[in-house]
Amino acid sequence: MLYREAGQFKTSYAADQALLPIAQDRIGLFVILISAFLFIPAFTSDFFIGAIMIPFLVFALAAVGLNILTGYAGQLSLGTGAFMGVGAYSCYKLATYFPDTNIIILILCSGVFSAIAGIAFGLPSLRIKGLYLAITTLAAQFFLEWCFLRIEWLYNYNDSGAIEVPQRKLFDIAITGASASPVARYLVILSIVALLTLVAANVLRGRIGRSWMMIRDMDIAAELMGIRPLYAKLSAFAFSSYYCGVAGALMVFMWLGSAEVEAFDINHSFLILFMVIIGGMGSLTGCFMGAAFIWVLPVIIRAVPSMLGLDLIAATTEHITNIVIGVLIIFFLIVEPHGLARLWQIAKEKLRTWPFPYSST
Amino acid sequence: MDVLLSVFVEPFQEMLAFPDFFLQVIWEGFVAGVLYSLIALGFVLIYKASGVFNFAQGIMVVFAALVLVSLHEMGVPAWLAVVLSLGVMALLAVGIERMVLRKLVNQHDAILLMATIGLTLILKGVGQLFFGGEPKPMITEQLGLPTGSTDLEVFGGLVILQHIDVAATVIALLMVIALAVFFSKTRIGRALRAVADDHQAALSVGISLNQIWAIVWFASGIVALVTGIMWGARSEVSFALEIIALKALAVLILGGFTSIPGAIVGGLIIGIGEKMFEVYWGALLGSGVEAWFAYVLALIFLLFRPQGLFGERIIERV
Amino acid sequence: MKLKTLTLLSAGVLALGSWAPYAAAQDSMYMPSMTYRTGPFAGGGTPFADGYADYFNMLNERDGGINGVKIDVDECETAYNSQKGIECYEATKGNKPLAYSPLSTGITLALIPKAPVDEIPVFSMGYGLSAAADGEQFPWTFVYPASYWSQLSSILKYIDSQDGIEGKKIGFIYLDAGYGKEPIPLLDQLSESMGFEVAKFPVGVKEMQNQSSQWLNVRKERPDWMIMWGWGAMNPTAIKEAVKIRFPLDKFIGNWWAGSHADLNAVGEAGKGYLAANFSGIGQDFPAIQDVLTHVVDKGLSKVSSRDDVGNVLYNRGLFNAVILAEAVREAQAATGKSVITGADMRDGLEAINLTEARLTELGLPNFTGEVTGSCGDHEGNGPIFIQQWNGSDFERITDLIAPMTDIVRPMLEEAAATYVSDKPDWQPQACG
Amino acid sequence: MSATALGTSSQKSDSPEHVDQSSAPLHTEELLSVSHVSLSFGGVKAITDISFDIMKGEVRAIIGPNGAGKTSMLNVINGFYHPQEGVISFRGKKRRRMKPHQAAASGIARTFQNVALFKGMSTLDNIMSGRSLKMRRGFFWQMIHVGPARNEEIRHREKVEEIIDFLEIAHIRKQPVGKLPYGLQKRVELGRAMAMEPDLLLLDEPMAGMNLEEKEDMSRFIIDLNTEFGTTIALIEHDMGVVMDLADRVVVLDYGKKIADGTPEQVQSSQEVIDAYLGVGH
Repeated sequence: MLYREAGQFKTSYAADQALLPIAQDRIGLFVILISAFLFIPAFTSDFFIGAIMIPFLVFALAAVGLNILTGYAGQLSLGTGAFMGVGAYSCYKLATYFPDTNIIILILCSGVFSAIAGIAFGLPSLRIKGLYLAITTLAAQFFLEWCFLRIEWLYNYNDSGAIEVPQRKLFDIAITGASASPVARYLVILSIVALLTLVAANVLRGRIGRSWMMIRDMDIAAELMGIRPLYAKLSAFAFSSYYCGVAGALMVFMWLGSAEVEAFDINHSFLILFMVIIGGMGSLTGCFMGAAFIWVLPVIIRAVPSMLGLDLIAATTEHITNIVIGVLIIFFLIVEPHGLARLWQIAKEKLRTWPFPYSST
Repeated sequence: MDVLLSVFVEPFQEMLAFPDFFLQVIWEGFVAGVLYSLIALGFVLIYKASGVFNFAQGIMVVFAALVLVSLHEMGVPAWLAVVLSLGVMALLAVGIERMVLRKLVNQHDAILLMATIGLTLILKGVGQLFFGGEPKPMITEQLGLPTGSTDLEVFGGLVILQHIDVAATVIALLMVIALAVFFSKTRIGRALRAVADDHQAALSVGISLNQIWAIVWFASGIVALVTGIMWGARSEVSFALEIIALKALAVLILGGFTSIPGAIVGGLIIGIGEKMFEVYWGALLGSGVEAWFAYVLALIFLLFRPQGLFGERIIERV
Repeated sequence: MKLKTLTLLSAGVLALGSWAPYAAAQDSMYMPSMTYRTGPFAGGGTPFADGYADYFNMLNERDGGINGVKIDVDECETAYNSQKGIECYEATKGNKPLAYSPLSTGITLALIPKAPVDEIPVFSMGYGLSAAADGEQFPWTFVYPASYWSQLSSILKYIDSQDGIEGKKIGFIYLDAGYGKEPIPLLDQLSESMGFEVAKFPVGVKEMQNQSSQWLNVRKERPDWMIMWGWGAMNPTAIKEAVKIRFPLDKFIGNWWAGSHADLNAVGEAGKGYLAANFSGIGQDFPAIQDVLTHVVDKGLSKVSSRDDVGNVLYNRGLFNAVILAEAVREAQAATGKSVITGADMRDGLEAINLTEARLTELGLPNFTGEVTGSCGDHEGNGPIFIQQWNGSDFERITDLIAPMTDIVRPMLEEAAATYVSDKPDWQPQACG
Repeated sequence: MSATALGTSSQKSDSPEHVDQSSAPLHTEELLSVSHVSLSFGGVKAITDISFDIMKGEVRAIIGPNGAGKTSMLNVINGFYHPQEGVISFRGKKRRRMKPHQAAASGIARTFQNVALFKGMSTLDNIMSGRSLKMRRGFFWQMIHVGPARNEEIRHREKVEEIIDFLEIAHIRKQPVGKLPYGLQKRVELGRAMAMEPDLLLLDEPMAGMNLEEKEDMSRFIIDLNTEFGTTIALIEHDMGVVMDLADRVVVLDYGKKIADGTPEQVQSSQEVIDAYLGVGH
């Protein structure tokens, strides 16, 4: 009964076009943001912040990136991991060359490099579509991985071939490096992710976002409406890769602290893809739901047997996680291709008409 | 200038100077190519009949071989293990048709692709859960496959032919012939082709689409088992194979998604091409170029001939 | 309704947030075990993890723990993936772990900077960063009983002892990851000072099972000896390929991670003659391992798939890892007088390691390995190895202990340690007396 | 299409949507001319040496039996196909090769035989998408979405709402188009084309598959669009009654060739057209 839009009349198109036209949704978002910024840092454990919230946010951002490309612009990509890698290695190089520049600025800049890489590997999308394109993104994945391994300049000629995050401070509080506290890192990531998500939501509801969806739904018609496929597809690749790049930089600098090539391998690309599928293609909320789901699921699968007093081998939970995610992917593709986000929406629709199930609009 | 020399002159000089070694490189590439072709073949079978881009073909190869080896480990005689593994692949085919394909009829091809990615995860999880994640040796001798090698003396040097590689080539050839006969001479085979050409037409003459799908998935399960045995015999059965199997996707770009000759020629081009590139040019780039050669070749190829070597030209209609 | 959902949601978050995944009992100590029982490296990860867990469980079963405190071994699956390893670390570091043994150079490298901050020592037994042998620069990292560099120098010494190394061509085939690349600086250095030529053959993680290109290149280069820094599925494939190109196997030496039963069982008779370095004893003929069999394996408390797996190279290696950790716990308990110790106490205990032959015999492991004696400055111990050879069905030890070229290696290690630290302004070394 | 459709046309001339031909303004200014255009696909000729013109402000119909090359002709006009021979000039500018988006930019809009809406988007967004070319604000403004970008969005929204009112589809404004009934989808597609404010609107069988009532509505929209907004319209339609009522001039294609061109009355009486529809001579 509380979730009703009755009585909320829009008096201007501006109000009708707002991101969240329904008041309850606005309140809900506000509550979520307040708890994310104040409640979680104040009341939860380091384990929760460091091992659950931080990875969740990083993956959610990467999922936003992939969803822009796959869910909104309709270009399937299997190279997300590599584009994240471009962001991470660029950020590492930038941090080497500009040790005094604020690390947050560097992280935001590093996305530009992966955007460039995205454009380069997006070029074939002009001539080829769908599954074929997926294979060119595989080319990007393997070629870039090889670059991360072979071009020693990228990791400053370290013998180990790994990039290690230096310590950097913001207002005299360490936010990267081993001594940065989880809460500090969490707050930085949360701010960046919240900001970039807002930007994505804005772009997606405007002219450019619409042009991507036009290309996705019917590229020929889009072209006949005056959309230049070149521009639309490449801008989607660039924008999406920017997000992936920033997510990659955040992953290494704010979460892992160091990384080798394997951190950006194909399995990683798939992981993000699963988040997008399960969360819901073409939905920003879905990115967060998918990331939360895929990230928390193994934690739960690990925890449940031990709560029940069963002793499962670590590897077994890994296998079970694989199976569960696989089954869920197929389940969602069959039952609800728009994933958790659509289920949530349906639930909200139900709420709207509750307790009169047949009075729907 | 030096760079130009080392790219355009020296590799060829080397090929001429050591022709026996050059032949060995070609042969190694050829055998690897045969195995890529086999994976691509299983893929083409499915794509032709059901329009599904089966990402799980690679893991099916691992899974089939793993079932076979594990059964033998449990004490099942080799021949019975082969029969039982085929049974498992048949069950798998029926299961996939019932639980996945039937529910996803007429969906967008990207959705079907993603469903097979889900399938990959399931097979990987199930395979590791039941048979363990560690690599296992293939039961080469128990299956009556040859081991050992023969030396060919050519150009005053040696070309070493592994018997298992020769056997793999012969078996692959036999399998292609068998498939060709199956498609052109048997009733089911003709039905399969009808389905590939036109689903509606096939339905109207009373062919059950569901049966056909289960049959092609089973057929590609057989191909997967054979591939798994061959590959396993060359190294061992392990999940690491899954990544290498992805190269079959590049093969498909070269050969076209629906062409069996394309899969074979594409596989050989990639197999031989990457070996030569790695051995003669790899050092210039710091080696390891095999990891991406296939995909980059496919990408370049796509830009010039998107329909593949044997595919039909695509004309778009409004 | 919406608000109720939100309240529920927040309550859920709160519950999750305050939930610690592991409840530490008072009478036990937490010992994380980073394992990989899945993926292409599971062949090596599985026996190692079994040996590691079984030894601690044997102490728990036989002695009721170490000085009355049980050791709680908790496995976390890394799949030999650095990122997953860090995830494991982050997820478990709150449980007051005594030490981490990542069994992966990549994970070790990632944990080295974290160790001093979280005050949990990293024990990378015979892997990881060679430079960590310098205890002054790396107070929190240990590489007993030898670093990769020491090992490589011993292997080269062995080659030199066979038919002289000067003027020879040594092929180095390695896993193209942090692990495989680690010894290259020393190899380059020694090739100059010892006068041999080096040819390198990297094997990508994804190409492990498809090494024919590398071995074609080996055939092209015609090295006199081959040294392998391999792991997982790479090893059997490499040995098979070597057989294919007729490379003499008795001139092919694997490092101590490239010479296990898991690798050679897959090759079988064809692998006869293959050499490998090792530092831990082979077989079940040690009292301590007999105790493991009676107290753990026969009671069904072990994860080994068959009783015969106990005693193979990697099982014993994992067991030896646990032996050193247990010994460090004892040292720490003795030094502090506490029965439940912390990570920082454990660090001191690891530095105080003194595994003499007499002590090894006391522990039920006579002649199992060389003596391991640590100190504040020396975090690698003495570091001798022996060479073993595959006879077609089992490994046989064929040499005495070969000491590393400490005089050459140690200064290089110290230099590398200084380089590592140089670009880290906040790094905290320790001063040793 | 059958000859009966031709025969029934005169009976329908008093239907409500009928507009008196004589009252239409005289169209003299040439908007588009097609001269000697030929198009073939790998040896198969789709269009052979066709020439005709479209005058500003008129409703021009293109008719012909199935496979006559009508849709191909539209595809040539808006740049989707590139003819091997011939020249097209639009507003006096000659061209041979042109990309579809360039055609759109020069003022040619289009609907499709099989509805080509953006199925994942709402009615509102579909019609808004027609405004794409008219929106200018770049990436930066789009990202922050306040000030200029927002004002622009609102300005266009007002235009789109006018179209929504005109087409009487306000009630489905926020619904995803994929689930709408066919007739409404056709209407939304027309709205999307209208949103482009084109000089020339190409309608490919706008009434295919509609019932009589829907056809009447659609005819009304087309006439209003032509008379009120002054949009030049070229349409392909099989229903001869509709064609005869709506069109100022008709061009008839058969087997990729032009066989007649003129007012509906002239075309109707052409022996060649009657033969083509009755199948005489083939």
